Amino acid sequence: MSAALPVLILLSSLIPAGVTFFLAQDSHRFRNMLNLGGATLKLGLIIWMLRAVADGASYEATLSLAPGLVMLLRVDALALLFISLSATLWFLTTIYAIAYFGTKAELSRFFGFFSLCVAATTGLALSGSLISFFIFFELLTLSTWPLVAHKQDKPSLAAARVYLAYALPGSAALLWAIIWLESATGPVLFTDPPDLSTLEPGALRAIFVLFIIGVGVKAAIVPLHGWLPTAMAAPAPVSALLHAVAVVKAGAFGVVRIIYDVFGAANVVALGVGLPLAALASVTIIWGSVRALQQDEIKKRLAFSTVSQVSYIVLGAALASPLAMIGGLVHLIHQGLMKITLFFCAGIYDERAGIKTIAGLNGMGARMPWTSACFSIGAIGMIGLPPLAGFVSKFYLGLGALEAGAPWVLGVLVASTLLNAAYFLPLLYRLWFLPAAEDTTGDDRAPALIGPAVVTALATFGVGMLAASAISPLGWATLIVTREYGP
Amino acid sequence: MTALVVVVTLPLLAALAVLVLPERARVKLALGSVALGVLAALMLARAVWQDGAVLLTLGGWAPPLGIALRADGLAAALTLMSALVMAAVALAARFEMRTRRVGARAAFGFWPLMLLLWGALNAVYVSRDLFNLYVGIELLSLAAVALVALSGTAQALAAALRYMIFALAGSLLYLAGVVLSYAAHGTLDIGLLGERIPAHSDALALGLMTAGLLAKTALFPFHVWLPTAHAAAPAPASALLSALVPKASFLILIRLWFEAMPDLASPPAILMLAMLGAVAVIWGGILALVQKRLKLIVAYSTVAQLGYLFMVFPLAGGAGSAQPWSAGAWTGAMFHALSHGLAKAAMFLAAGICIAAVGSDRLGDLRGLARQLPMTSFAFALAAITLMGLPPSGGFTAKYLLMTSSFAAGQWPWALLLAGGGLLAAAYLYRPMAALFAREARVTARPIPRVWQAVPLALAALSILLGVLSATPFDLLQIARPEPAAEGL
Amino acid sequence: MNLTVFALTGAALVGLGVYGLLALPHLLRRVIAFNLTGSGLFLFFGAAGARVGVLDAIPQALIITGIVVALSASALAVGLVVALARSSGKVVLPDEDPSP
Amino acid sequence: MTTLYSGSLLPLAVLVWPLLLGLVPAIPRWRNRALLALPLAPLPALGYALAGAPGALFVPDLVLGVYLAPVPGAALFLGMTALVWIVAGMHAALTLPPGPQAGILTGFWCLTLAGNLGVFLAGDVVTFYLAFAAVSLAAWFLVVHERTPQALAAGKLYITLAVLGEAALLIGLMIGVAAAEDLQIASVRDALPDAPLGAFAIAALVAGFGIKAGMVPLHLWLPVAHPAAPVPGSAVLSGAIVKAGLIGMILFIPVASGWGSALIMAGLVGCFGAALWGLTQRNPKAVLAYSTVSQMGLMLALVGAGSGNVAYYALHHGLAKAGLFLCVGAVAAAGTARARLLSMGVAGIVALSVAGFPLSGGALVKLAGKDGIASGLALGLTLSSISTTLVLGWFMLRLAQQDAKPDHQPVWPHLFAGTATLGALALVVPWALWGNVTGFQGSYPLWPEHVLAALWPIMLGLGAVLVVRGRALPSHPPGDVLALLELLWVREVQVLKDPSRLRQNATKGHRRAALRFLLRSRRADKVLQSWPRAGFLLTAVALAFALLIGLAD
Repeated sequence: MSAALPVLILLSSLIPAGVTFFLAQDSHRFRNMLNLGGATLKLGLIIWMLRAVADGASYEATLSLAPGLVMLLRVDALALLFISLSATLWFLTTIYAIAYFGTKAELSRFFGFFSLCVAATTGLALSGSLISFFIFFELLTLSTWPLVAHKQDKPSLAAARVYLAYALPGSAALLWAIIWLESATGPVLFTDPPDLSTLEPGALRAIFVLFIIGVGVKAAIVPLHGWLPTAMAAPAPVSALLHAVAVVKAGAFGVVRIIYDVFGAANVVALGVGLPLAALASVTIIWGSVRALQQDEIKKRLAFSTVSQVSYIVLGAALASPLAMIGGLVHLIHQGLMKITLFFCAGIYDERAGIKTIAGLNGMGARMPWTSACFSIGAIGMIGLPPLAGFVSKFYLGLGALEAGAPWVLGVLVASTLLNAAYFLPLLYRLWFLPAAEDTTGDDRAPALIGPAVVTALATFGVGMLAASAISPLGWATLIVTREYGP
Repeated sequence: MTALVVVVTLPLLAALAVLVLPERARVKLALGSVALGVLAALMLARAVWQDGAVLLTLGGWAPPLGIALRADGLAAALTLMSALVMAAVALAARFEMRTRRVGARAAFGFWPLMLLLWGALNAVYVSRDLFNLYVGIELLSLAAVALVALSGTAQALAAALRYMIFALAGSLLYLAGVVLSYAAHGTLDIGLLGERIPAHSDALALGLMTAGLLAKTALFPFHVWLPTAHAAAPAPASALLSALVPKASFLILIRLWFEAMPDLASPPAILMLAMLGAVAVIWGGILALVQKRLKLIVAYSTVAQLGYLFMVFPLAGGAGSAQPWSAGAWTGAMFHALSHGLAKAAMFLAAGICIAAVGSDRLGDLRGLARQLPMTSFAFALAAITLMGLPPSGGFTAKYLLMTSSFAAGQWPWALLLAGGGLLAAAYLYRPMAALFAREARVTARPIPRVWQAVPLALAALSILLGVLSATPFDLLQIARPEPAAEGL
Repeated sequence: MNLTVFALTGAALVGLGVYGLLALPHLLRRVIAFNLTGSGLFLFFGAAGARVGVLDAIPQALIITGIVVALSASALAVGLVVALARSSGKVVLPDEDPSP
Repeated sequence: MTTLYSGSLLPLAVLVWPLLLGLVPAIPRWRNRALLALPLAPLPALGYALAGAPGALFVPDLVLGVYLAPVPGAALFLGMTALVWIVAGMHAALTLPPGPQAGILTGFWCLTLAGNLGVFLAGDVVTFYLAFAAVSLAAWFLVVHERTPQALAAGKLYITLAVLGEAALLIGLMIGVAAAEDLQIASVRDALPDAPLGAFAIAALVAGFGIKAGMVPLHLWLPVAHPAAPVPGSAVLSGAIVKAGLIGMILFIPVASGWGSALIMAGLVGCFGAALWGLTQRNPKAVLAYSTVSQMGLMLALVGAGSGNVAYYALHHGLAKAGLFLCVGAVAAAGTARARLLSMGVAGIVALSVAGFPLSGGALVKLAGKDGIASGLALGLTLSSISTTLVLGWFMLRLAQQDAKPDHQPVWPHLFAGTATLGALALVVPWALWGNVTGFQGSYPLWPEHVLAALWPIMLGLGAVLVVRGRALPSHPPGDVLALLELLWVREVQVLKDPSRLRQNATKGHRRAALRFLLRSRRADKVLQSWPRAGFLLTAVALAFALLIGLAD
């Protein structure tokens, strides 16, 4: 059983992916049932495992491809944190996507890659060795590409091309780093940190840099973030998934794994690479926000906001202090919830009222109250106002920064807060305070579209409101840090 | 042992037999023999897997007097890969090489040439004698040249002749080397040459043979015949030409540098081989990037991919052969030969389907074809994944092994090359993919039978599967591996 | 002594052949140059086989095989040259054609 | 299983009740009459305050562990806040038009109220910050409620400063928490002076609270927001909401260090400067806003001096100032000359109380304030009566000039009743609490020297009012230093929004070069194709290999 569970979790999205590809375009019912069924099954499995892992259990499955190529799937607390997010949001996004696309063409292809993308994310989370991490990392790259290109119009194809142009060199760097490291230490399993003493500090630093470049592309660390805003050409459910769960989170998750399970926080500090990474993350946080300020399209603004927000996670990991790590890990979840809410809403504005630009939002608060309320919650959460999710992450990050002796990070956090306010509050202002233009139409009487957004908005509120309880993401992140990386 | 005999003789006999049969029977016989050949190759692999290298001395006469055939793990693996590719090519050719499609001469000529090429390939794989190898590779070249010329157009004939000149020049150089080494040692058996007393002429002999084989392997800068030949040849022939033909001459290089004369592998010579390979990777990639025709892109991709194979020399050859990492490097290169064979054949067969569907392989004409040919396009995409070396494909395993070794050997520039080459591959394969998967479908494609479409898909899937299940082929390749490298990881 | 003559003749033939192969654009001449080189090599081969004074059967067998192979190669090459001449009216490769 | 909570649920009820009422407009059927909920929302708080603010509560699972414990003087603060909000709520329910905007206002009114009450109940830093953010940011909706361009502009300024304040607070609180390794407010305050970066943290806190409390020079929003907000909004802003900043100062700033003096300095500058600048205003609400800044300056000075009677002073000021703002509404609604006169009269009495007219509530709180502080500052307190009298006198003059709002005439009696009640409470409540709060005997304020000390500054002030009356005073738009800042800000924004054409062109150039290189590579490959060259190359490679192999031997 303990070997079957990780595999089963992986299969719960892999099988729907495989089957969906071969479905006829118009077998909507079966396809929807299949995808929702897989998502439900996965959620169930995860809830079941959450309890067991909290009690100290762990599950493993191994497959050796060739000497040195060990595929290890393993459920530990950190993996579970990430999978819980991806499973929950996959479920919601599937509902949303079904409603969003209705009966448009090429849906089998879309949902096939969609599930594949989730399977890759799941595999990534479950990876217990560097090689399996890399393999799923690549699978993710490849399965995301068709999703970005889904509309097959010029901007989409260009976006997909840009995406690959960033992702593949990133993968090359990652592979390089992995192989360089493993050629000295042997296969690296996350359960068993490698002995780094055989490598020169200089070489280790170079490897670390390569690792960060590799995962940094996905995490959209400046200056590797260029693909993310262009990828906005993708349909809304894809953007939602991309920004909240799949790609950028995979990168951020990778940073956490690399710092804590490959190098070890102490080594990162000793090598003197943690601080530069934290600085880079800070630059990203600020730069992403500044760029967001300059965007007139809603989705672009949100995209740059993602660039900024995801680096909170990187920052938390790079500071290498327990509290900062809690902050980073919890932001993995919190940012996901908030950002997916925002993207759901952006998609609804576009789909139901044809609104793409910020100017179009004028007065939509009255016409589309549910959407606008959810959007506002997401935005306020992003700014980091209590008691919403973003505040909790920020608070822990700040305390962690002080703990790590890097008080300048506070300045970054505050600047980010202000910038977030500067680019989100005008949106709320337009939504609620300005009168609507004469010719605007649209309403949000579409329960299947609104439902997921409401759920994630409530979750954004809930995870902040109940942050101190043991079952909250914060509780879980604390458990991870105290149990697995504690002194 | 029987399997070994069957593998070598069956194609040759079948090649003779198809000459006298009418078209339908011809195709049936060819397909039947291919099926049998796959079976034989499987049995050979099984025999090697179970009992180690299979040795056959013809007529019971041991070398140097007699001729010995020996199938080690590498030969068995290549035989099996070739048989699979042959099977796929034959299946595709059943649709493609029909009289009403390509004319009577091509439809007639393809089958015996294909079988002849196959026989020559298998002979090269299992031969242990430099002269036998000469004959084998010469036959291979002749069959390949004839395949290029099949269509009979002036362009095809010119391409075939260009290929012929390179091939013949290569043969002559190789022959000169063979003659020199016989003059020095009185034997041509690879095993015996390995135990020879070194002579002064050895350097010249190996140099001549190497240069000749490079010309046949289409390594930079002797790759120039390959793209023109591909442009002219029918797609199934291109598949053979790219996937299999260069592997034969490469295998001879391996036999020479690792088994017959490993002592001559001096660092500068090895470096030169590797540098040529490296330039090939980059040059082939760049040129693939600027092509407008699908087949030419794939052909230049072959030029690039062949360069990877030569990473084996600095990493596993010469002084490095006794090092722990050499096993990984050697196996990695062979893995690459296998996965590239499968993937490249799949790509050319897919290209053939595209040509059959729209009558052209210009990228502009292929736009939106994925809608009408989803399986083919998917096959192309899968094959592309292997060529880019992305996990979990066979190409990835190969690249991983090579990169690991290059780090272990402290020769990280090769790893950089491998990584960079993968990116280049992504860049040049992106364009055909983008065209295939474009939204607009201006072209109206002729319908293509599903069985035909399934063929490249199956091959491409195999190339991926090679990565997912790489443990078994890995172990197979270890069997009777050249000795110095045997104390591997 | 004889053997040196054979070997030298062989070497001379190879030299001539190589020159022809490289310098002459006419394809038929190249085919002949190829044959010349091959013959030179075989001559050298034979001489090498006989160097110890004892008759060595192996080179003879190999040379005969080689000649057969070379013959079939020549046949194919000539066939191709003829076909090319028929279809394009030229007996040189397109890129070496002085009069395009 | 841990316990869900420990302690008394009373403080939680005080906060939850307005939040629940805030959800009323979410129900479509009740939306139009949602304003009626406003006066009801603060009732539990009033009861709780009358009961003396008993009990504490700990809910471990909520947010980061919510700890509710009334702060020192909580009963006074809570009671004042509740009263102000009740009366202002009545005023709002009577005067504001129903509709969707009223629904939005109701929701955020209640949220603001809950935050306002929460800052007086918070026992831990996070809860305090949460409450502070609620009162600070939700009040945005009170400012912009009328959606006029003026209101929207004021709202922009308000929210900008509020967010800046939140950010500053966050820095200060995080440094404090990290030093204290505890979330309790008391431990954070104790840890702050010795914490690494402690001075920086305290400065950030002073700035953050200062923005809310209208501390000069961070008071910018007050004179801009008040004229723009609806009358009841202004009343709660000036009466109750600014006190959130005050309580923050009381709770967090360790005045024993040099910070106390800094607060006194800033407070006194505000006290006199703002009052004088108020004379440049035409809008009575703007004048009142400056008066608030002035009074808050006084209270900040008291905080800086470590006075124990700040809450008492704040109680009076809150009631009185809210009353004055409501008077503005009442005067506007007065249809008859008598009604107008009555309203003006109430305003005058309350204004005198604020100035500290003998035996009024204002005189009492000033008297209490002077207790236990340095004599210099006590003198300042006395002198402030002059400036207060002056500015409020000016206010009365401007009020008399104000236009009437005829559509509110029917509800004037209700408005007047509420306003008068609040004014009366301002006069009376300090008397009722005198003994309990100060510990002095009831006759202490009646001592002639105290009466006299209260009287002469007011007389002087009234004289000054007579002097300025009818003079052409310079008139400025509200917001003094703001104009300067605006100039700078506009330029910054323009710098941020530069589309970088230059770089695009550069990439195009690169692209062209790359393309040229690629095309050249195709020609180079053709060169390699020529057989004679390739043949020579082949020979050369053969010989090179031979040489390289041979060299090693």
